[in-house]
Amino acid sequence: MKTTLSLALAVCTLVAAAPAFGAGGREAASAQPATLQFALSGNPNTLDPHATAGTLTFQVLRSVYDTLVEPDESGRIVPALAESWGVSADGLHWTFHLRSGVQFHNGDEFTSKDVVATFARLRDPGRASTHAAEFAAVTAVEALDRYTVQFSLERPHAPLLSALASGWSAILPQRLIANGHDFGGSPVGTGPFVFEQWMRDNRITLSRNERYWIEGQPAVARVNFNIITEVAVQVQGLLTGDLHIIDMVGPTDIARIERNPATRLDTGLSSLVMVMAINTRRPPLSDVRIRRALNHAVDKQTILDVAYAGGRPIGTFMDAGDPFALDLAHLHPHDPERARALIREAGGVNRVLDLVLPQNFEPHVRAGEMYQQMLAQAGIEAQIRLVDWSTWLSDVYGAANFDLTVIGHTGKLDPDGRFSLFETDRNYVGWSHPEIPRLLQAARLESEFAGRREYFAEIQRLLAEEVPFVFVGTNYRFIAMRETIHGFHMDGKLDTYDLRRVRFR
Amino acid sequence: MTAELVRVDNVSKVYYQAGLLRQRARSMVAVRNVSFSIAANTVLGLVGESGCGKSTLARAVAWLDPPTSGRVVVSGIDPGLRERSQMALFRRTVQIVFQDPYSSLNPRQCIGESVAEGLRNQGVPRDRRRREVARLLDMVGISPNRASERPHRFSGGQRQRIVIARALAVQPRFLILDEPVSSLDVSIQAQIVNLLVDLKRELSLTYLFISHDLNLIAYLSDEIAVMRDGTIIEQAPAEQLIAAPVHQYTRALFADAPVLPEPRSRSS
Amino acid sequence: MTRRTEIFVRFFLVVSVVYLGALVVVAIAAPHIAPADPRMQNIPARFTPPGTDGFLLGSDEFGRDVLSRLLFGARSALLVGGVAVALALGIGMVVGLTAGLAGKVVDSALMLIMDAVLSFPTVLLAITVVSVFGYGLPQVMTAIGVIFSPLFARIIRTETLTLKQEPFVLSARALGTPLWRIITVHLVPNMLPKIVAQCTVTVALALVVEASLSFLGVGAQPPTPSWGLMLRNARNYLFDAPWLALYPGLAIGLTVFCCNLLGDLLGELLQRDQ
Amino acid sequence: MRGDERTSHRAVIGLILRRLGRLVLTVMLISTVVFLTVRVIPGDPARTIAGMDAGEPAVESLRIRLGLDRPLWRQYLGWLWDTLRFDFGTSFFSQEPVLRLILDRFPLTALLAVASFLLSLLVAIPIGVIAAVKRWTVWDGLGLMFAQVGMAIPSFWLAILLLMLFSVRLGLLPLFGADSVAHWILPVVTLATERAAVLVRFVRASMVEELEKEYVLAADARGLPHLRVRFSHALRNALMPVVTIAGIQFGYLLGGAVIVEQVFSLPGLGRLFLSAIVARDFPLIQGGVVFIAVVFSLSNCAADLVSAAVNPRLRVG
Repeated sequence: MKTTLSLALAVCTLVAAAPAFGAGGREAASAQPATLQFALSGNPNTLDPHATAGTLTFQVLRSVYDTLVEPDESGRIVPALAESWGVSADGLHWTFHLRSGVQFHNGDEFTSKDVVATFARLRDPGRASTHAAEFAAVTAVEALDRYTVQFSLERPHAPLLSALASGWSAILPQRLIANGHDFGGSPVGTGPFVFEQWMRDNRITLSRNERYWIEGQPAVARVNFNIITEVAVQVQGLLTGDLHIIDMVGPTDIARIERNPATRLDTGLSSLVMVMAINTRRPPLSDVRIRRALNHAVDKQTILDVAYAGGRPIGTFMDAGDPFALDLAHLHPHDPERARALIREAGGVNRVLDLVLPQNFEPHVRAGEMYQQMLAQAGIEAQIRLVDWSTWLSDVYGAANFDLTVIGHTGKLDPDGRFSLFETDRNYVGWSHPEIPRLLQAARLESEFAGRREYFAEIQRLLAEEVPFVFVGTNYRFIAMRETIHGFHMDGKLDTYDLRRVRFR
Repeated sequence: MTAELVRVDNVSKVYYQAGLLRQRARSMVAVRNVSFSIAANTVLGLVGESGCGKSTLARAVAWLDPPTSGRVVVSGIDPGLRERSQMALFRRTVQIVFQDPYSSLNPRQCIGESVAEGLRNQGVPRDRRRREVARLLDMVGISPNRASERPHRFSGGQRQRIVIARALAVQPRFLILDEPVSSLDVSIQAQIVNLLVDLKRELSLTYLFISHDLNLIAYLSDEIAVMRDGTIIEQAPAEQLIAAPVHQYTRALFADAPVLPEPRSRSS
Repeated sequence: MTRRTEIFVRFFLVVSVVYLGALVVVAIAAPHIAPADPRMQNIPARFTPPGTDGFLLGSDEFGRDVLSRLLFGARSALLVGGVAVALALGIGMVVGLTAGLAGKVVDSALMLIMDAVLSFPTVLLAITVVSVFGYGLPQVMTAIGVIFSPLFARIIRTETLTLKQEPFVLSARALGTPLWRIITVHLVPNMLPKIVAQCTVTVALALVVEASLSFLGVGAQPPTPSWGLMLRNARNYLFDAPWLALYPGLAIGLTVFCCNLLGDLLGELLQRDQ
Repeated sequence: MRGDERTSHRAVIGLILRRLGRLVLTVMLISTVVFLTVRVIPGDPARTIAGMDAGEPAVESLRIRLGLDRPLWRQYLGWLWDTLRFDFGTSFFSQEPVLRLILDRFPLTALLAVASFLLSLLVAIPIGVIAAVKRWTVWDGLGLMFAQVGMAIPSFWLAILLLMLFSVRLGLLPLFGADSVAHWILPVVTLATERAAVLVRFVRASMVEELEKEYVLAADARGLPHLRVRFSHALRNALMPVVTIAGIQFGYLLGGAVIVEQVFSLPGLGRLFLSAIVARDFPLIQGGVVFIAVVFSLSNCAADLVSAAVNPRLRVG
């Protein structure tokens, strides 16, 4: 008993004293470390860009591979391995002029045959790449000469350029593709860093590509992607100086990082659309009045602040920072009174709703707990059911076995990627609108920004009025780093990190 | 002599030590081709060193550990036929008393319950059961007032009396007594033996009396069988066997008596 | 054993019985003694430190009262412990008695299955089972019950094998006592001390496994007040709200401590009685 | 003498063969059950790999590539045939051979288990022995109290506390990673605490039993030096049962490692297996199950052999 008591006391003092440290911590040994210590929030499944849809894979591969084109800091598509490109007048032929003198990490020179081989691999039905569908409109990829490649399409397809800028369009060396090289375990590209070692569930090590095609880049000699799944460990690692950049920051850690003179918080809007999805097939949720009531019942800003560490509310299916986004949040303000009135008008919700939460995303689980309470205040009873990610994907997203579920839809370089979900009602919320296929088709054929914007705005209005979701908001994306780090950039839409210009100062 | 009550025919008991996966089954013959018969109202004494298969034979005859081969017929009842009615009848006819009075009674049952067990199995109503228990306890010299006490309150000799009362409750005709007194003090032994003799006379019982104590066997038995290594090597009327043992082993056994060292082991 | 140690044993016996008794009372009376609704969120009052604004043990990330959640958590804990052990005992009883009474082949087959269950780390097995049947306390209870049943099956089998050779069981058979009565009157009552001791120890084990599963996020469903779940959530706020990790940790520790202690002391006392 | 040796050799070989036979049956049983259950779990690996954005045709072609379109019995027979040839297939997700993935992680988990087992023995034997020798004294009370407290602290809680104290507060030990001895200290201590607590009770009980045996009492009566009797004779005999449970302990450590690996970010088998379950990586789950069951059974078997070697009485049986 005595032992327990003293132990309890020790625990108390230890825990109570905890907030005191962190401020000082240990400073990294030298002022100019050779290795960038980056915290990755999980272990990638594979490093083969054609074998997965996992963000973690592309967060690493962004530094190992290049794409023909890439998004710049503002999200505009700019040249990368392709120096320039052009589209035929009918929109059916895209010609890319490749950069010369670029070398793969294994010494091979980068030419048009690598591009042809890469897209042949990506589109190979036997490989079943998860992103092959984005190139469904492509009929052929041909090398016109050593440094020219032509993509032929069966119909004009404006989103092609965005697809080519995405991580899964990384260019692999033809010779190794022919050899059947294990890209999943040891990637070889033209990117700024050379893959060295992957100790699974522990870390991935990259070293500087001395022959990178941008002069003077990258700046750091090595990058360690340390795989750390616990938020608390990432934050403490940053505060002690063991980590230089971390990508997980909990709601309560923000103040501590901002207070600390040695650390800095890089805040920006993410490209996520946080929603509570509504299964519109199931009564009474098929009634738009009930769906509007749900939107009124939810206090979006509080959810964003408490569950997602802050963000900007949205009113339709588009992230708040997107150039195509329409601000429609005012359509459904937080108003429990109105929610109750609408429910009464629609005849009430006379059953317990099945609120499914993906167990491995703690922010969504937190949000779900809050939704439950907010719905209760509007007179709707919901029962929480936690499922793991695989079950969520197949049972909820695939088989639509849910009433309500909480999820964030990831960013797309082009709005087409977002709205094509509603082309038919065979999506998980079971909703579409007869106008949508027409609007989407028109937008695909249109290449001017202003014109596309009109079509997309129309779609956004339809979504905002019919509310197949409770549109919540776009959360802030926090990257915390040591004060000494400069030149870090994040591709917001792709959720990947550009480490080429990172320097210690 | 009177009619034969118990008939044991070619009884053998083999133990297999076979596991699910063991290639060769190892077998151990504990009792080999034993035959004997016991006339009604007589005592057959079975004598032998520890480990010779006496207790195994006792359990086989009582059909608790049925024999691997051979037949047992008591009063015309053959439990080997596996007929329900025959079995029930057999259980009423044959009873067994073990050596260790301490483990012969369920420590969590009061002795009245223990004695009444056989009656309960026969569906005797409660009040008649109680009267019967009182009578049985009285018969073996235990005060019926103590029927509600647990076994740990009784001495070894008292417990063995209770065990005997329990066995007699179903009014058996044949009692197997497997070393019933060998774990008791000498003075108590005599009391129990006398009780057994009295009961045999009063209730016209037949005994298979197993012991390693030659004096006791000689005192009680009408006929004596000598067992060694699982077989009966010699069987004869008591006086004849004591006076003129045929077998070498029997001679040695009786020559060494009464110093037959036998540890108190329950297994043989 | 001296008088002093006798007092020592009795003292701890009383302590653990009193604690566990209090726990049962708390679990039953939770709605009446809890100062607040354990699920009621109060966002403006998030992370209130212990002892302020009417939050005796502070408030959590949604401003819920930690004390109330702790008191209601006793319900989940006892429910998990009780149901899991009852299930384990039930399965173990059937399997153990069957294995002990039936022949060698049945015995070997049953024990093979039990060994197969035992030959897998508890937590991993529990996670697999829970993945099949879905997350939540009922599933966790079932999983734990099934996984711990070999512990009981083995004890009961061994006891059965010993007891069925005891003269009092043999003579009961000679008296023609039916099997069900032999089991209920002669076998089970005589293995009770060992079973009881195993029960309390298993309650403790079940609590730890439930807490571990909830900690890994596959156990209790929010907003169920469960100690393991409270700990899981607390690990995100270790530096800002350490009390969130402290109290549920202590609650689990103390309960497990008392269950184990009770099991040990009961085992000791019952052994001495024999 | 020679004959004796030969029979004892034969007995040992027989024991090994019996254990191996049992092992094969156990593993077959477990893996068959697991094979069926993972396919019953709601959750489709093809969907999980494809992610939210993939359309149904993409998922379907993935399913074909992974062989999930075949009827269940054909999948089962194929898997059985492969397993019998020690081919555990390739992971659905990383497309690497399952065996390589497992063997990559196993050394770490094994080292963790062995180190914490040794540490727990190192702590538990002295405490258990002292508690037994000084039975019903303050020392005994302290020893038992250690055992109770050790078992009562949930290991993940202890892990977090240790991490906060030594890595964050005092900065003595690293916060993450698995490259040096320093990374190992906290996980090993965490795992060892719980096991040591269990072992203390075991050692104490076994030692108490031994001390009450006649030879110790006789030696005491003959006036042999107190301590020598206790330590040379009783201890050796008392530790015999400890060896027999060593195998089981090792198995528990493998299981306990899941949580510790999670908290300390260690790249071990437990985490691999956990993520395989969550992701529905069927080949990896099945391979992992077979592997863990085999390791567990082998360590049990090894423990049996060791105790048979130490204790000649067991050999014959």
